[in-house]
Amino acid sequence: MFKYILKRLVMLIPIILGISFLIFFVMSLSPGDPARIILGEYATQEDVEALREEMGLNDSLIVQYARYIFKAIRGDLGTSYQTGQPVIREILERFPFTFKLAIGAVMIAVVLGIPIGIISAVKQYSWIDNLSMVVSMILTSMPGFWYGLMLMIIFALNLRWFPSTGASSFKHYVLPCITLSCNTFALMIRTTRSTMLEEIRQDYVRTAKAKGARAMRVIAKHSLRNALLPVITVAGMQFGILLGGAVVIESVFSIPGLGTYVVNAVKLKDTPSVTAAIMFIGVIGGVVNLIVDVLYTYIDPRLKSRYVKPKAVSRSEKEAA
Amino acid sequence: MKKAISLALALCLLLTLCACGSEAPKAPEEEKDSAPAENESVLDTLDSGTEGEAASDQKPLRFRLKTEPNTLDPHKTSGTGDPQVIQYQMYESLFREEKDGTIVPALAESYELAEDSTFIVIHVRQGVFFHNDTPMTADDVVFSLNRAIETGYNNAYVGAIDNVEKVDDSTIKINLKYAYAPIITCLSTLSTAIVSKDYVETNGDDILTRSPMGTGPYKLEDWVSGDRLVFKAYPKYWRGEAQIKDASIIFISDNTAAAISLETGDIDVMTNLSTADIPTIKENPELQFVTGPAASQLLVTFNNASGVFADARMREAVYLCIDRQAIVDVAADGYGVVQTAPLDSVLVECPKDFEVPEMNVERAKELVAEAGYPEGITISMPTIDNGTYSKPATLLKEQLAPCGINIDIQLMERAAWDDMVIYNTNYELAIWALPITALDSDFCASKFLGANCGGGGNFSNCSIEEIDELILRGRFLPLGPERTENYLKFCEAIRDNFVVCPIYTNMRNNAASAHLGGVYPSATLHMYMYDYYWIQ
Amino acid sequence: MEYRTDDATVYAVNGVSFNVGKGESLGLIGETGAGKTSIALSIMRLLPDRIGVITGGKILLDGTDITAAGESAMCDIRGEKVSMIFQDPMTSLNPVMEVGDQIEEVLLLHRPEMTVEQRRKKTDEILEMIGIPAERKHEYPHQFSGGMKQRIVIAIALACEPMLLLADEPTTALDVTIQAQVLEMMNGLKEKLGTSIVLITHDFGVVAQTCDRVAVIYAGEVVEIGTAYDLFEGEDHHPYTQGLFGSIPNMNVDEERLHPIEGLMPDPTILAKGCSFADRCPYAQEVCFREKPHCREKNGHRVFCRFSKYPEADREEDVEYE
Amino acid sequence: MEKKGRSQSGAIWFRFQKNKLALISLVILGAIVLAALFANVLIDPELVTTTNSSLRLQTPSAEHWFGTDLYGRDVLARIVYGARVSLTVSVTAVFGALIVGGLLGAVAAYFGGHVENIIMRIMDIFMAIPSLVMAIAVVAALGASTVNLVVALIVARAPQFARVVRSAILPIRDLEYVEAATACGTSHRRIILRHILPNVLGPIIVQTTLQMGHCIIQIAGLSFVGLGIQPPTPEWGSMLSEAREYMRRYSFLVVPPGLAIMITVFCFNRIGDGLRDALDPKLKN
Repeated sequence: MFKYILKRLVMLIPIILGISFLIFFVMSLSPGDPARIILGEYATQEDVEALREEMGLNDSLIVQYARYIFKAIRGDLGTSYQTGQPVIREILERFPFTFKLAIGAVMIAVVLGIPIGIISAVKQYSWIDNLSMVVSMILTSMPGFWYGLMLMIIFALNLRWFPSTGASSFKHYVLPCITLSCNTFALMIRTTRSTMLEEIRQDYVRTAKAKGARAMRVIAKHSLRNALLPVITVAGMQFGILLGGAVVIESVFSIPGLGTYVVNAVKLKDTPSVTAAIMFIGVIGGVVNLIVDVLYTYIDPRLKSRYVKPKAVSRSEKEAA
Repeated sequence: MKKAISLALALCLLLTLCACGSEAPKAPEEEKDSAPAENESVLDTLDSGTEGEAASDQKPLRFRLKTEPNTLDPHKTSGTGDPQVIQYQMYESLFREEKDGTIVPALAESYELAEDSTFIVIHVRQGVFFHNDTPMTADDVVFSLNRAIETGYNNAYVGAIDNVEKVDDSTIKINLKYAYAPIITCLSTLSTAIVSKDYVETNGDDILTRSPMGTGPYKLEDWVSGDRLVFKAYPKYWRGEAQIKDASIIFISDNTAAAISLETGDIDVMTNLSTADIPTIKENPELQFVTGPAASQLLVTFNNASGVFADARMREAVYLCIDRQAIVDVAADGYGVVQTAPLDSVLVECPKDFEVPEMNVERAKELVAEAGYPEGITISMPTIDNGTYSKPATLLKEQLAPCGINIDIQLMERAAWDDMVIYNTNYELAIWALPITALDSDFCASKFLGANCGGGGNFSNCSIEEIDELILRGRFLPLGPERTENYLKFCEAIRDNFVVCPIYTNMRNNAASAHLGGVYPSATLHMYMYDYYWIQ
Repeated sequence: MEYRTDDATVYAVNGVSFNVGKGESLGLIGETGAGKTSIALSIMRLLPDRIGVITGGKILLDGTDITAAGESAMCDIRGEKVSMIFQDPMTSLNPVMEVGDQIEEVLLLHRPEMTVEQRRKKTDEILEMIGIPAERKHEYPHQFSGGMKQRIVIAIALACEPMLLLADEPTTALDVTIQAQVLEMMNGLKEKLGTSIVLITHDFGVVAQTCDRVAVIYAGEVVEIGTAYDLFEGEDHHPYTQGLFGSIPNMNVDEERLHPIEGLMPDPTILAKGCSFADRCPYAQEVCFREKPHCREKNGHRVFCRFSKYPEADREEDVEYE
Repeated sequence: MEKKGRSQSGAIWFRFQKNKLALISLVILGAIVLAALFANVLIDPELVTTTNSSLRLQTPSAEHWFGTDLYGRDVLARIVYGARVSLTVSVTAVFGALIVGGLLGAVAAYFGGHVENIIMRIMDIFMAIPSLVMAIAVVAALGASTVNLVVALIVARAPQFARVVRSAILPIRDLEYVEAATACGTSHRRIILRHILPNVLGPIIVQTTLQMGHCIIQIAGLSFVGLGIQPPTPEWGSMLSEAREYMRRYSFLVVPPGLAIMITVFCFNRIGDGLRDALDPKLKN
């Protein structure tokens, strides 16, 4: 098990390297000279040239990348072209906002989505099942900014229940979390429903019923635990996705999260910031997946034997399952 | 055993995540619990150290800006807009632009400008303190001006300065490279803001990026990255402590969301109000709509030196096709003023009712044909990806189509556009809102100086001797009829050569709570929270 | 009882009637798809939701009709008075629950008066009884072999010492040696606890070994019912029973090939008007297609066939059956 | 073999048409596709881009059924033409992603070993980058144009297809009939195309329809960030994000593009779900 975790962490390294190279490469393709962006329009060509030299922008892409990576290995993720601040500091400043947002969204999705999914599965084809299916479809059928603005107009402007923008209190997170959870919520309902449908047809459920267990108990004690396994994986993956995918919601509700940070950095050609932030998101995503997988083994005894004998189960395989 | 170790390891990973989560400089939720109203969350706790009575009638001010600055270092900031608005609260220069556009001495007690405008002697104001309570001296002024020159960000404003020398403890002398009349205006920009010499020298040159040290009315208390800047009135400010003691500048990137926040009372004042929201704001008795012309004009610019529009006939054709009012009506929802002269309308030298050729699509068509495109031509137009530019671009496309110029709008982000159009002039035609930070015609006219081609800010790539002469002449003419005459000639020269085609003057559309007094529009975004006060 | 699907209604069990005495074991024998499992599920009232429906008849347990019992009452009956051993031990256990807990759950449900300690002890006893060391109760199903899993399933069924045990092919998934063990165990339990057993199988050997009485099921109907002796040694049989016997390889006679019953089971979506076996019966008369067969009884041995006298089939001349 | 295939698709159709919602969705989507195909017959193309500042922001009327937008253009015309753009972009993007991702996934699953490892690790790298950020970066690097937008969408979606296809093939890879084909000396290409792909069509079709919906939404998201379709091309997502500023006073502006997106995405999702149930009957009943 210990070996397995170590192995998984080691396997993250090539992925992180790949991410950083890819981002470095894509960023270098895009037009715009970072030195020029920093100095502005009045700067003379010599000033710009001098700054380029200072920033090492005149070296070849490979040299720049190698330099960046060697620094990164020593723990220095570079300084932002734009602000001159250590990138890692900026990321750590931004990350809590995104983290809370993502946690909130996943929580809402899990807390509401799983029970609704269960009810839908247990009462398959009932009106409640149909309703929840339609609602989940509608939630995935509109872009996030639209829901965000709608919620803001309804709950912040008309009802005055929640503040409209900002991130300084718990209340501020309610609307953005709900907006962000739309997709995940729908996904949770659908995943729970389908795994639950599969589980309640299993033989062991019949065994449990034959023991005289009542329907609620059969669902709660038997089907649910089995059905939740894939749901947990999906929730974990969603969490990873939401960490970097909340750009639009963050900008609608003006939450200073990582998503907007990355997008702004892309726009300003701030390669170190973009690279480090995406690497950071990648690592966090990988670690979350790993945590989910490890927790998984404690929930599902069948997997434990697989992990104890470290037969490599790659992350992608896990996700595909 | 192994099980325990691995479980512990998993928990460690989880904890690391949580730790990252709580490493925020301020964990907002915890503060919230005790705060009675959500509007006062952050500031309330910051207040706790001071006397309690102030909080009762002292509502904190929340000022919305669209974008967060990368740096608060005034000498390392370029361009116009939100970064300046922030710095005006914390920094001052030797002179200050007042709300009516006049320039008054600020950190300069008095000054003497040489007859021939080649040097200026400044008596530095005494009894001014930096936010660390150290007094400002002539040394600080000399240091700041030299630093501004060295950084290279602000050649437009400090380019004329040859050197700065300290005469005595309260007097400095600025020698100019050439006679330069607008020097006083230059010294009112933030590019020449006065910073503490000791502070910078002790803490290193980069310290000002996030920890400013100026003499302005507000002192920066906290910077919540991406969210807000928290200020506190500086009690020893030389003009007297600001009326509003606590203020923060909040960053809300979406204009619609910002307007909603203003209505819900989550912010008190905002810039960049979307024109679509103006009617709503006007209807709300709790809010006030504050507007005025901006020192920013939207214009169609051509690459005068190469490509299709190097041919003056093509540029003239565009002139003849443009319906300015239609663009104002749609792109600015009518909140804009048609502009014909290439000088910002707020400048004193801007000619009124400047005549331009009348619309004539037939003639435009002929011109395009004469220029060698009887079948018409398709041109790709780089356009910045926000409504300010894409809306007029859409209309321009419609208006130019009849004369045979088909525009292909190519949206791109600001940085790429700047690189393409402003720095490398690698384009045919584009739409730009040309802003100036300080009110002098020279700042506007200099963009057309032949010597500024290729990196000096001359985005139209025009290099016409007549225009160059007029620009250089304008620089040492003092305000007066002669200067006005000079700039009229300049405008005519630009028009006759069809260098750029002005469309309209943008408005500074601001909105604020009706309870906030002292809010006024500033053409150059000189917005001082110092002037604001609460109406009881 | 019927299965109603989107496509059609399947008449799975039709007019089956039998009784099981206390401490008696009844074997239900018949082809795959004859409706044996459906009978058991009907008794348990565990037919698939919305699809399986009991349309008529009575199931009397200790004098009360359980078809009329509410779901809540059924929950009290299941596991307590009637319990069932399912076909496939591999999938019948919850994979994420310790086996001990799975056994204990029955006690938890039906013996609320027992203390935690008592339940644990009882669980251990049951495990020991089925030959699994009690200390393995904290293991999960995937850690057990197929035979052991089946024994655990049996343990779950027996935990509350039910009046009636429905064993649905308990040995099919097991290899022969384990089969014997399991059957022996069931027999022992019957003796020890006085449980009535309904054993569902298609294996004559198993029936012969364990059952007091045997019912032959065909197309959802009982075609013959009697003591094991009646069936295996008696002379008077339903033609289907004869056919079944005919399809078992006889080791004593040197045969070239097996003797399958020709034809297929009738379409279960069509309710037969006459004798359901008529299509495949070599002796079928015109009347068999029209009317339901009579029942003839001799000392409790009932055969549902119109004709009592038909030529004893010559096993070596199966050609004649056509 | 042929006949069997037909009867199998017949059975799938039988099961599919039982799902009324999916069937209705199919009909609606069909109507939308037809409207898109015959847009120029239904509506004068001039209406789509002709601006008129005196006619702007008019409420729905007999002349302009859905009203006019901020440029004074007819919203109905733009919705109908927008169907063309939205559907074309999402269909090309999804099929592009399917071809790129599907082939990579198939190759990975089929060859296994190092090939699989390398391909899937590369896919992991792409997956780790948030797809909107990826799309923005690609558009920024290549320049904004409809073609580059499609490229960006393909890059962002291909890894998902790779994974779906790979995980669909993995269990089939070692089945007897594939071994039999290998034993007969059939080429790899032929085995993948002829023997394996037909069997993974189910999950692929489902994934494709679901991705169509996601794609339309993502274009809208990109429009919000400013990098969608180039104006004045009508496209639902950019219409929605253009109308966003005006939606408080002129709510009729967001309704048509919003409904168009919602209905189309809903239909794609429902059809996808219907197909999944039809292709995998064991989930039902």
